[in-house]
Parts: sequence; C-alpha cells; structure tokens
Amino acid sequence: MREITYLEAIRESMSQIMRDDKNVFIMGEDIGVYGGAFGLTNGMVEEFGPFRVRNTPISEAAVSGAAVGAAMTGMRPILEFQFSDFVMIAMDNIVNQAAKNRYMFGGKAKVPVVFRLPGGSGAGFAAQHSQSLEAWMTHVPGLKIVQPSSAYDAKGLMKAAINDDNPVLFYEHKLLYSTKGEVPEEAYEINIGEAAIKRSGEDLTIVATGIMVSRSIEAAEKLADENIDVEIVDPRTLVPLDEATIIESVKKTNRVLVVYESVQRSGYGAEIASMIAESEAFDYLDAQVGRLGGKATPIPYNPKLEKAAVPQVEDIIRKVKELIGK
Amino acid sequence: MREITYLEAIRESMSQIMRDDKNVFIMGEDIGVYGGAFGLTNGMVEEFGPFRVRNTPISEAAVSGAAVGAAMTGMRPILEFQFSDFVMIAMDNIVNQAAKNRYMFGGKAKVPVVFRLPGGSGAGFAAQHSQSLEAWMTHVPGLKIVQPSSAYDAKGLMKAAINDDNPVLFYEHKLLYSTKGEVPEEAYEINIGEAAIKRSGEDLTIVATGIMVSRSIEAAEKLADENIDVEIVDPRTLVPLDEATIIESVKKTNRVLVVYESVQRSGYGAEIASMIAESEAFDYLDAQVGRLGGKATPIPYNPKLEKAAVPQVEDIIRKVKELIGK
Amino acid sequence: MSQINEKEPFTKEVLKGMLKDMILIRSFEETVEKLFQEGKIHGTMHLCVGQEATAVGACLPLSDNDKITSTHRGHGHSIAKGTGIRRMMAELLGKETGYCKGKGGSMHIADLEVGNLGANGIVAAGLPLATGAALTSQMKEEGYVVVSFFGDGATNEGAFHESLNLASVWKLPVVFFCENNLYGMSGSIKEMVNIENIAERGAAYGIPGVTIDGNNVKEVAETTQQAVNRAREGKGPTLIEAQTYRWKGHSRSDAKKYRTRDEEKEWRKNKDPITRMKLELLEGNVLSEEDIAEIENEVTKEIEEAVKFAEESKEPDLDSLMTDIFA
Amino acid sequence: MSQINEKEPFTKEVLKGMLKDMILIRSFEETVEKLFQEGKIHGTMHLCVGQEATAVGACLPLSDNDKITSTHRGHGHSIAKGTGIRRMMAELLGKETGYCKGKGGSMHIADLEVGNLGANGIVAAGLPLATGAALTSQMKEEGYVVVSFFGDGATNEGAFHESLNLASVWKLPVVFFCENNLYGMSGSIKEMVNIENIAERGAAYGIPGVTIDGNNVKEVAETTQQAVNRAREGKGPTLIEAQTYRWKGHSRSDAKKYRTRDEEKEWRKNKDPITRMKLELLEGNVLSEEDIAEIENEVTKEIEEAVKFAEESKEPDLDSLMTDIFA
Ligand SMILES: Cc1ncc(C[n+]2csc(CCOP(=O)(O)OP(=O)(O)O)c2C)c(N)n1
Ligand SMILES: Cc1ncc(C[n+]2csc(CCOP(=O)(O)OP(=O)(O)O)c2C)c(N)n1
Ligand SMILES: [Mg+2]
Ligand SMILES: [Mg+2]
Repeated sequence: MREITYLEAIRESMSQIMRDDKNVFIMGEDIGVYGGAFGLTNGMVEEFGPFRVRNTPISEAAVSGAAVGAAMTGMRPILEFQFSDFVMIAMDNIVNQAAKNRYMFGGKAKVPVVFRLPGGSGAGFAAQHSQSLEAWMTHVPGLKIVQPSSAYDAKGLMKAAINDDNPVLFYEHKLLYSTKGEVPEEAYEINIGEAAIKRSGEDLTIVATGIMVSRSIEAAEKLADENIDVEIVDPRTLVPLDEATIIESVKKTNRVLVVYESVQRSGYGAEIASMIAESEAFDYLDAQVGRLGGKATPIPYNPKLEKAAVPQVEDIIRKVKELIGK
Repeated sequence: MREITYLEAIRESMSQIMRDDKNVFIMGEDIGVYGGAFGLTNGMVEEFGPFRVRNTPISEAAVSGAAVGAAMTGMRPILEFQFSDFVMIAMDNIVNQAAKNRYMFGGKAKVPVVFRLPGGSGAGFAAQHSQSLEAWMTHVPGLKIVQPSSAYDAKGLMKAAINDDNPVLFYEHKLLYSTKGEVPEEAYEINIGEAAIKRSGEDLTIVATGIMVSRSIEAAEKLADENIDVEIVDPRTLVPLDEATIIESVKKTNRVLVVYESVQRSGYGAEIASMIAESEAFDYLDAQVGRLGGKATPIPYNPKLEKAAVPQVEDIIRKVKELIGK
Repeated sequence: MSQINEKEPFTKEVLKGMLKDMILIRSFEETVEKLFQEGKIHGTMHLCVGQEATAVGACLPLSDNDKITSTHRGHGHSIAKGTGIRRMMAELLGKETGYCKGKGGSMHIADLEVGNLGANGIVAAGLPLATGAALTSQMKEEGYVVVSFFGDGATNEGAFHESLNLASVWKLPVVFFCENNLYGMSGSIKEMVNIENIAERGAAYGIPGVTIDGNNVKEVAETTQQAVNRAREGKGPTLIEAQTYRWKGHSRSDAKKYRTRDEEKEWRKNKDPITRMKLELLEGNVLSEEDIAEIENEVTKEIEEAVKFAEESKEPDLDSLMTDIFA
Repeated sequence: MSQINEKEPFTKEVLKGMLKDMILIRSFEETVEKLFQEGKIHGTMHLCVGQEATAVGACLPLSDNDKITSTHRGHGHSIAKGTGIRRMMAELLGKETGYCKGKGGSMHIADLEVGNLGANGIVAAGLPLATGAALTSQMKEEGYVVVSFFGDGATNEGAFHESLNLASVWKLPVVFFCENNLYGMSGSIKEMVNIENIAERGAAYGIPGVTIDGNNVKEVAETTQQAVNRAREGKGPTLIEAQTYRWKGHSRSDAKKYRTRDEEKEWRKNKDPITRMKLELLEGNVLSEEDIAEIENEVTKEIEEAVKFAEESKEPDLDSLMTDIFA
C-alpha cells in the first residue's frame, strides 16, 4: 500500500470530507498560503478557497468561541491551533462552553467542532511550545479526546472526529508529522473508543499513548532480543477509553507499564494506571502498576536536556526490566 | 480555643501578613467595599485602603498577568478569583508564565504570587461555577497546589503560601467557608508538603482532599459503629505531596480509598491512586486501590442532581464496605 | 416578542406588545425574587429590573430566525426573544419541564427554537459564540442576524476585543449590544474604564459605535433596527451602548455599598422605562388606563400560571444526571 | 544601550552608540541565521533584521532601572536594553553560559539585571507582565518605567485590550510599543484589522496613541522619550505604533508567499533604518566613512568573540534538568 506521512494523512482526511460536506471548514492562524505553522494545510486554501480555509487574526479566545458558536448553529468547524500550548487562551470556550452547552441546555445544542492541537516536545521549541496537556481535557466531561500515534490512525480518527456531533480534541505530535505509514487512499473511519493492540506479547503490557507508541515498539523489539515479550496497547482515544482491551491485556500478561510523554504527575497515564489498579485486573498483577511519564519540569531548550525530560526508548527498556525483575 | 470560620481564617491570615509586609497586597474583582463574591475580604479595604486591596476590572487575563509581573519585580500579590472556574481566562499567565519563567530564565526570576481559587459544587451555581479543577494545576511543574480542608489548615497554609517564593494556587471551597474550627489568634505556618492524619484507624486508609475530608470523617464515624476503623489522611497540599505519610498509612491498613470531589477521571485522586499502586505499598494491599471521585458530568443545577454528581457520606461508606468486603 | 414592520414600526399593537413584554419581565423578576426569598429557588439569580427596555427594544427588530446570546442577567432577554415564562420558571425551580430539564438554572436558560442561544455564566463569553453564529449565517447564507447582549463590565474582557475585531474584519451579521448599567458587580464604570462612553470602543475596530438611552424602548428598537439592517446588508457589526440601571443588587446578597441611595432613587423615580412608556402611551392617547390595567392583569395571570406550572412540575429523575452530556 | 540626556539628546556619542547598536543587532541576527543554517542552532528563531531602529530607539530613553518586556522576536530588544551578546549567543547554542543556562533559548532570553524581563513565546503575553512590573514601580515608588514591545498581530489578542485598559485606569508607568511590521506570521495587518493605524486603538482606553516611522531611529527615540516622561510623571500609559518591516521570513521556514518581492525590495532599498542613519550622519558630518568602518569592525570583532565564547562554552549538565524549577 501507498505510504504517506502522518501530516499528509490528516490533511487528506480533512480534504476528503470537505469535498463532500460543505458545512465542514477550517479556521486557524496562517493556514492559508502559509500552510500553517507545520505546513499541514499546504494547498488547502488553493483547493477550497479562503472562505472555507479561513486565516484568522491572532485571537484564540474569539476564534475558538466562534468555532463553538458556528458548531451550535449548523457548521462543523475544524480549528487549528499552531501549538497546543496556545489552548491556554481558549480554555473558556472549550471547557466552559463547548463541553457544557449541551448539558446545561438540557440536551438542546450539539457542538460538532474539532480542535486540532499539535503537542509534544523534541523539536527544540522550549517550555511554551512543547507541552503535552491532553490530560487536562480528559478531565472535562463533554469532550472527546483523540491522540493518534500513526498516519493510519490519524486519517481514520480525523474522519471520526469530524463526523462526531460532539467537541473533539485532536492531539497531534510535531515529531510524528514526518513519520510515514501505509494509508489507504479512500476515506475510512476508526471508531472513537477503540484501542489497538500494536504488538502482541505475553510478558508485560505496555499501554502507550501518542509518540510513546513508536518508542515502545522500538523498546519491545530490543527487549525481544532478551526474550522479553511485550504487548503494546495504544488506546488511540483517551475519552472514551477502551478499558476492556487494556484490562484484558493486563489479565493476560500480569504486568503493566503505562508510558506517556506528558509530565508524569497527573498525566493521563495516572488515570490509566489507577483505572487498572481499581479494576478486576488488580488480582492478576504480579508487580506494581508501572508508570513512566515525563519529568516534573518545564521542557528545556537544550536538546540533551529536552530528551532527558521525557521517556526515551532506553528508559522504557529499563522500566520494563525493573517490573519484570530482570 | 476560639472558633472562627474557614473564611475568617483566610482573611485573618492575609490581614496579619499584610500588616507586617508592605509588599503583600491583594487584587480581585469586587474585593473592595463589596467584600468579594463570598464576603471574604469584608473590611479589608477599610483597613488597608484601595491601593493594597485593589478592585480590578473584569479582565482576568491582564490582572493575572499583572500579578505575575508584579511578583517578578518585588511584590507579593494575592489574586482572588471570584470562582475558580474563571481561571480559564488566566491560564496562560499561570501556566505559561508564572510556572515557567524561573526555569526558562535559568533560575533568574522568582514569582511569589498566590492565586486564590474558590472551587467546588454544592451551592446551586451550576456547571460554570462549580468545578474542581485543581488536578490541572498539579500537572504543571513550577506550581505549588494547596487545598485546605479546615479553618485551622486554611490559616496556616495561607501564611505558608504567601511566604513561599513560588506561585501557589490556593484552592478554597465554597461550602467550607462557613464551617468553623479552632484557630489560634497569632499567625502560624503549616509547611507546604506536610499531610495530616485527621483520624487514625486500622482497617482502611482514606486519602481525602478538600471538602471530602469532613465527609470522610463523618463516614468514618458511622463506620466505627459497624466496627470498621478508618484512618484518614488529608494531604493538605497536592504539590508537593507528602507521599511518605500516605504510603506508611496504606502499609499499616492494607487497604486504601482515595476520595475527591473533582471528576474522577483524571482528577488528582488518579495521581494519588497510581502513586500508591506503583509504590512499595502495592505489596501490602489486600484489595484494589479504591477511588471515589465525581461523576463524569458537568455539575447540574437541580440540587438533588448536584449532590448525586459528587461523593456524599453514604457513597464513601458504601465504597469502604466494598473494599473491606463487608 | 413582537414583530416589527419597518415602514410603520410602532403600531398600537406593537407598542402594546412592547409594554406588555416589559411589564412581564419586571413581574417575572419580582416573582423570582420572592420565590428565592421563600427558598423555592436556590443558587443565585441576577435580576434585570429597571433594564426591561433594552431587552424588549433590542429584540423587537428580530424574527425567530435571528438569534441572541445572553448573559448571567438574562431573563429579560429570553422573554423578549420569545422564550416562554412557564418553562423558564420551571427551570429556575430546577424542574424537569424547564428549558434545561433543571440542569441549567438561571444562568443557562436557552431556547434554540426561537434563536435564544443561551444565557452564560461567564462574563463576555456570549460575544465569541455570537460571532460564530453570525459566521454560520454568512457561510450558509441564512440571512439571520445575531444580537449579542453583554454588560459594561464585560467590555474589559479580552473576548470583547477579539470578537469585535473578528466580526469586523469578516463583516459578520452581528450586533454587539452593551447594556451599560453603570456597574459590574460593584465596580463603577467610571473606575473601570477611562473613557466617557463604551461606544467609543467601536472605533478601535472600524465599526460604528452609538450611545443611546437604554430606558427609552423606542430609541433602543430604532437603533437596533438600523444595526440589524446594516448587518443584514453585509456591512458588518455595530456596537450599541444602551445606558440603563439595575434596580436590584447584583445578585442575591448585595448591600449596595458601592452606590448611593440617591442615585438609585433618581433612576427609579425619574427614569423607569416602564413608567416612561406608560406615560408616553397615555399622553399620546395610544392606550388608556384600562388598556394598561388589562395588560397588567394578563401579566399577573400568566405569571401565576407559570409559577403554578413550575411548582407542579416534577423534579428530574436521578437518572438524568448522566444524560445529555454527549449528542 | 546608550543613555540619553534630554537637553541634548543626540550628541555625537549617542548617535554613534545608536548606529553601533543597530549594526550590532543586524550582524547578530545574520550570524544567528548562518549558525542556524549550519545546524549549530536548533529549534527556531525569529529575526528582527530591518527592525533595528525600533529596538534601539525605544530603549534609548531608558536607564538600567527601567524595564522592558519583549517578544518571540526579541534579540534586538535585548541588545538595545544592554543584554550582552556573548551570553545571548551562548543561550542560542544551548550552552550553560547562556543567560538561561541553555534552558530557555531564543524565545526566553531574559536579563533581569538590566531590566530585561524576558522574551516571550506567547504572543501578547508580555503586556500583562509589563503592566504588573509597572504596578510594582507605582506601589513601591521606584520611579522606573516599563516599555512593552509587541507586534501588530499581538494587538488582536485579548491580553492587549485588557492590559491597556488596566494600565490606563491605574495610571501605570508603562509604554506600549507596537512594532507594526505589517504582518503577523503571514497575516497582513490589512486583513486582520479594519482600521488605518493601530495607534487608533489607544482612544478606546483614553490613552494617547501615536503612529511613527519605525525606521527612523531618532523619531522612535523622541517619541518614546515623551511617552516615558508621561509615564514617569504619573500620567499613565501611551500606545506607540512604529511602522517597520521584517526583512526575513517569520521564522526558519517561510516561503513568504503572502507578500511580494517588490514590497520587500522597496523596504530594503529605500527604508533600511541603518542605511538611512548612516547617510544622515555622513551628510550631517557627524561621522565619517572611517568612523563607520571602525564601528563595523568593532561589531565584527564582538560578534566573532561572542560566537567563539558560545561555541567554546560547555553544555549544561544533565543534572541541571531538574534545577531552577522552584525558588
Ligand atoms: C469571566 C468572569 N469573571 C467574573 C465573573 C463574575 N461576575 C459575574 S457578573 C459580574 C459583573 C458583570 O458586570 P456587567 O458585565 O456590567 O453585567 P451586569 O451584571 O451589570 O449586568 C461578574 C464580575 C464571571 N461570571 N465571569
Ligand atoms: C498566543 C499565541 N498565538 C500564536 C502564536 C504563534 N505565533 C508566533 S509569532 C506569531 C505572529 C506574531 O505577529 P506579530 O505580533 O505581528 O509579531 P511579529 O512576528 O510580526 O514580530 C504567531 C501567530 C503564539 N506564539 N502565541
Ligand atoms: Mg453592568
Ligand atoms: Mg508583525
């Protein structure tokens, strides 16, 4: 099958839907001829015109609120943030408005909006451009949270996100943009709420999110050389979470490590780990519920420090061995 | 000893410090003659004048940023939010500026600012005025998070918060404001990072935060009638967290329930629970790590629904029995 | 909500409807206050007594297709836009028959069917939503206009600034309607901005700004009509500042230390929008004392009916806690 | 950072210092670009080539006690405020000797000792910080003034609006200095606001707004001096809009499709602030060709030295990852 990048997969998915559904449009800063901060929307304004690929002023509060207002009245906006860190300025619209309107109104509004949020560290952009704050959003009832780790997943989940009648936060990763994978040309949807077993194994389950999926796979391959057989579950969507798949896997392997990039403390891995610790899987556990997240530090600029701030392949290997007692 | 309310304790603590330290001042909406949304600052503008008890425009972004800027240059501001929900508009200043400036500048700035955040449900204010979002802040390196559950703790922690050279988020609870407790008249400080055992017991440890401390104590008293002896640990400060006290307690009782008001999913209780599940206490556990948090719903207006959205005394009792197997 | 005919905007029918709506709003608010004091309504509420003319005047030029966004002080806007008082009252009592099934309460009443996109507990949060609703109108060529209500205090929020700019550069069909009642909660507009009139802020976005007497319902209607026309013609937004006064405290507990009793008296005695309209209609022989009495009777009956409906309605089931979260 | 004497602001010494600073900034930026292309600097950078006069002119009236807040495009501001290029260069190379010990990089260079409160990666985030720093000056009666730099694009953020209003009602000693280089990243100011000049926005807050030629360093200095005086006298903030142009792309990768090569040429050829100043000084016989050559030589040496210092400095220890988080 044809290979394209994660970035191209997202663009293709949006474009395919926009060809079919006139109500879908995209807003964002510099998404026109500039192509957005990462070039993701390159070519889209040329195809769809500036009315549907709308360059906005640098006004995250108004624009995010306008996306919600447009969604409440019949459009299906996609809003691109240049960096997920800028969501700070749009929190009210996402959390107090988009997430709650339907409930507060007794089931009357629907808010089909997708917020696209490029997150993560590793590109040398320092503390204000490198955060992984998806856990915040998972804490807010009324939002769905998606975090694709491959080009294939990105394309299918984007379709699901746009077609969902609820606000969806779509977390992308800067370092994944250029990674390639096999992606069908035709449009397809991946159900929100369905995990994928990215590698099957017997000795330990890694639940990994976002960019940690590929790092975990790399770690698993190295561990296989030492006869440690790791299973890797990628939730793909954080809310709703496919708890059953995770629990089944842990019951099978009896050991679990949750790997995530965000600051370990209060990251979404804490939710996954505690979900496991309070589930029926608890009785199957032969070791503590392992967690490996980012250090409790702002992301530094220096590349060596930056790498040290979040889990790398070797860290995963070390942690797996610890849990297995090797 | 004299009894005063939680609200009075906070006011008294701030006032005592303001008498001594000219650099401490308070800003907020309607904190002057109006006394703030909950009357907490009543009388303060009369004592300290409008220059040090500053009524601000409804401009949370500028005011929170100004608090950070003032802190960076030698003042020690306290900023009152009327409801913790409005922090949404100030996120950038708290998370991207206050929390990170020192680190980004290589250790050069200090940011001694206290953000006072009245949170929690139970007062009939509905979805946009009743959230418990302290978990978000615990995820952000560079911030300290305090959540007093009694008048005594509130007074001592406020002094510690103001004297701390770092940004401190001080989570208050609307329903606690009117609760009374013994509070010394003289100023005193409670160390940030020190948990308190609010009840000692043998059968199960409850780790409870904020308003769930008093509900857990009530539950424990009822459970005592059934010969279930519960120990209650109140972390009092979420970051830094007194992990040792929690782990010791769990090692003693072999059972644990984490009780918190915020939405259970990704609340701070998830961090506490997973901290326990990955600690040495794991081997001492005779049952799953129990969690009891709020339901995954925006807070509804109707009082019965509102109560049902967050843990009540009976819910705690039920959960404890479940974990004990009774 | 009366409908307006631009050629002959103020027919007797229309004027009667306007007066009735204003009386209905005031009566609704006074009833809510009473029920609150009796403990039948809990939580909090923000009453718009004294500000009836802004709501009624601004909604007059609107049809059911047109939309509004409202505020924490939203009962008047809702009524003026055609949201029924029975289900509003039921909502305030937290009943299942309320517009929000008892889940929203005073600060979240919404009625999408008549274009009421909802009250809002967050100051200035309605402006971006209105801007987005206007974007829908533009993109789908639906021809409707959105009126966004907000207070003087809200004009110091960043969302105000960003929304006016966005709506201006995109020429969106939205009317930004500021009810300047001189205070935020307690903050006097004089201390919170350094300009004479809020309307001056329109210039910063290249949009017209106009200051009017918000207690003159006809002036409010005429000014809004012009702004609505401008919006419908694709010329973009207008900022209207209607000066008015809230008679009651900000919310349930307010000692009103931040203003004088004299100031209050002045507004109540000499600038009451309802008294003024009554006088004008009587003097102009449009309505008689009997007509007015009849209106007042009707209102009393409707309110009684609404309270009865609300009180007799049932509480929501506990099951409903977890519904309506996702579509 | 030259110091200014108001009676005789533009002595030969001062003018020479100004020219040198501008040349130093440009040379610094060109060197950074080269190092970036060579892979010695990673991440991203935003260069201010073409905008040297705003930084130098605006900082001229400031003493070390006065403060600035800067932006993502902050190298020029830092240099003009007296932050040394050795440690700046070391920071860009991520070295331990950098102003931020390699933890901050281009977007977070700060040097509190000379009143540089830091660059900022968040558009418009410097304005509230500056407002707060000015509040300290007012409350502690420290007498200093804060100049807050930001771009045209930043003026559409809520933080701009709220800060100008807050500083105005509190009469804070702050100067809001907008470097209008006609574009945000790609968004043309013409499409992003609906007014002629950004300075018009001052009126919305009751503060003076003035539009100036940002490539005329003397005009920038004089205008800022007036605003600084006003601030020091307790009269509150001023909004200055200095029109200028960024020669380079927004950041490392920018095909500049959003503007024409002709427009670029016009600014480079006819409005270069450095060429203009050189010509003026030569024509006025203030400096000779030799003087200028000497300045350029000095600059070249200083830059070489800075690069050497930076390259020879060591990387931060891995241990430093977890330090400097808390005070
Ligand atoms: C973002 C935010 N900040 C503060 C509040 C608390 N609050 C509710 S109403 C109000 C005053 C609003 O003043 P104004 O906009 O003039 O409206 P009015 O109450 O006068 O109708 C305040 C401060 C809020 N709800 N939201
Ligand atoms: C809140 C926020 N939104 C968006 C960005 C991404 N961004 C960085 S610089 C920039 C353009 C800024 O334009 P302007 O203020 O005119 O400054 P200039 O780059 O022209 O100096 C944008 C959109 C950001 N850093 N912060
Ligand atoms: Mg008001
Ligand atoms: Mg610019």
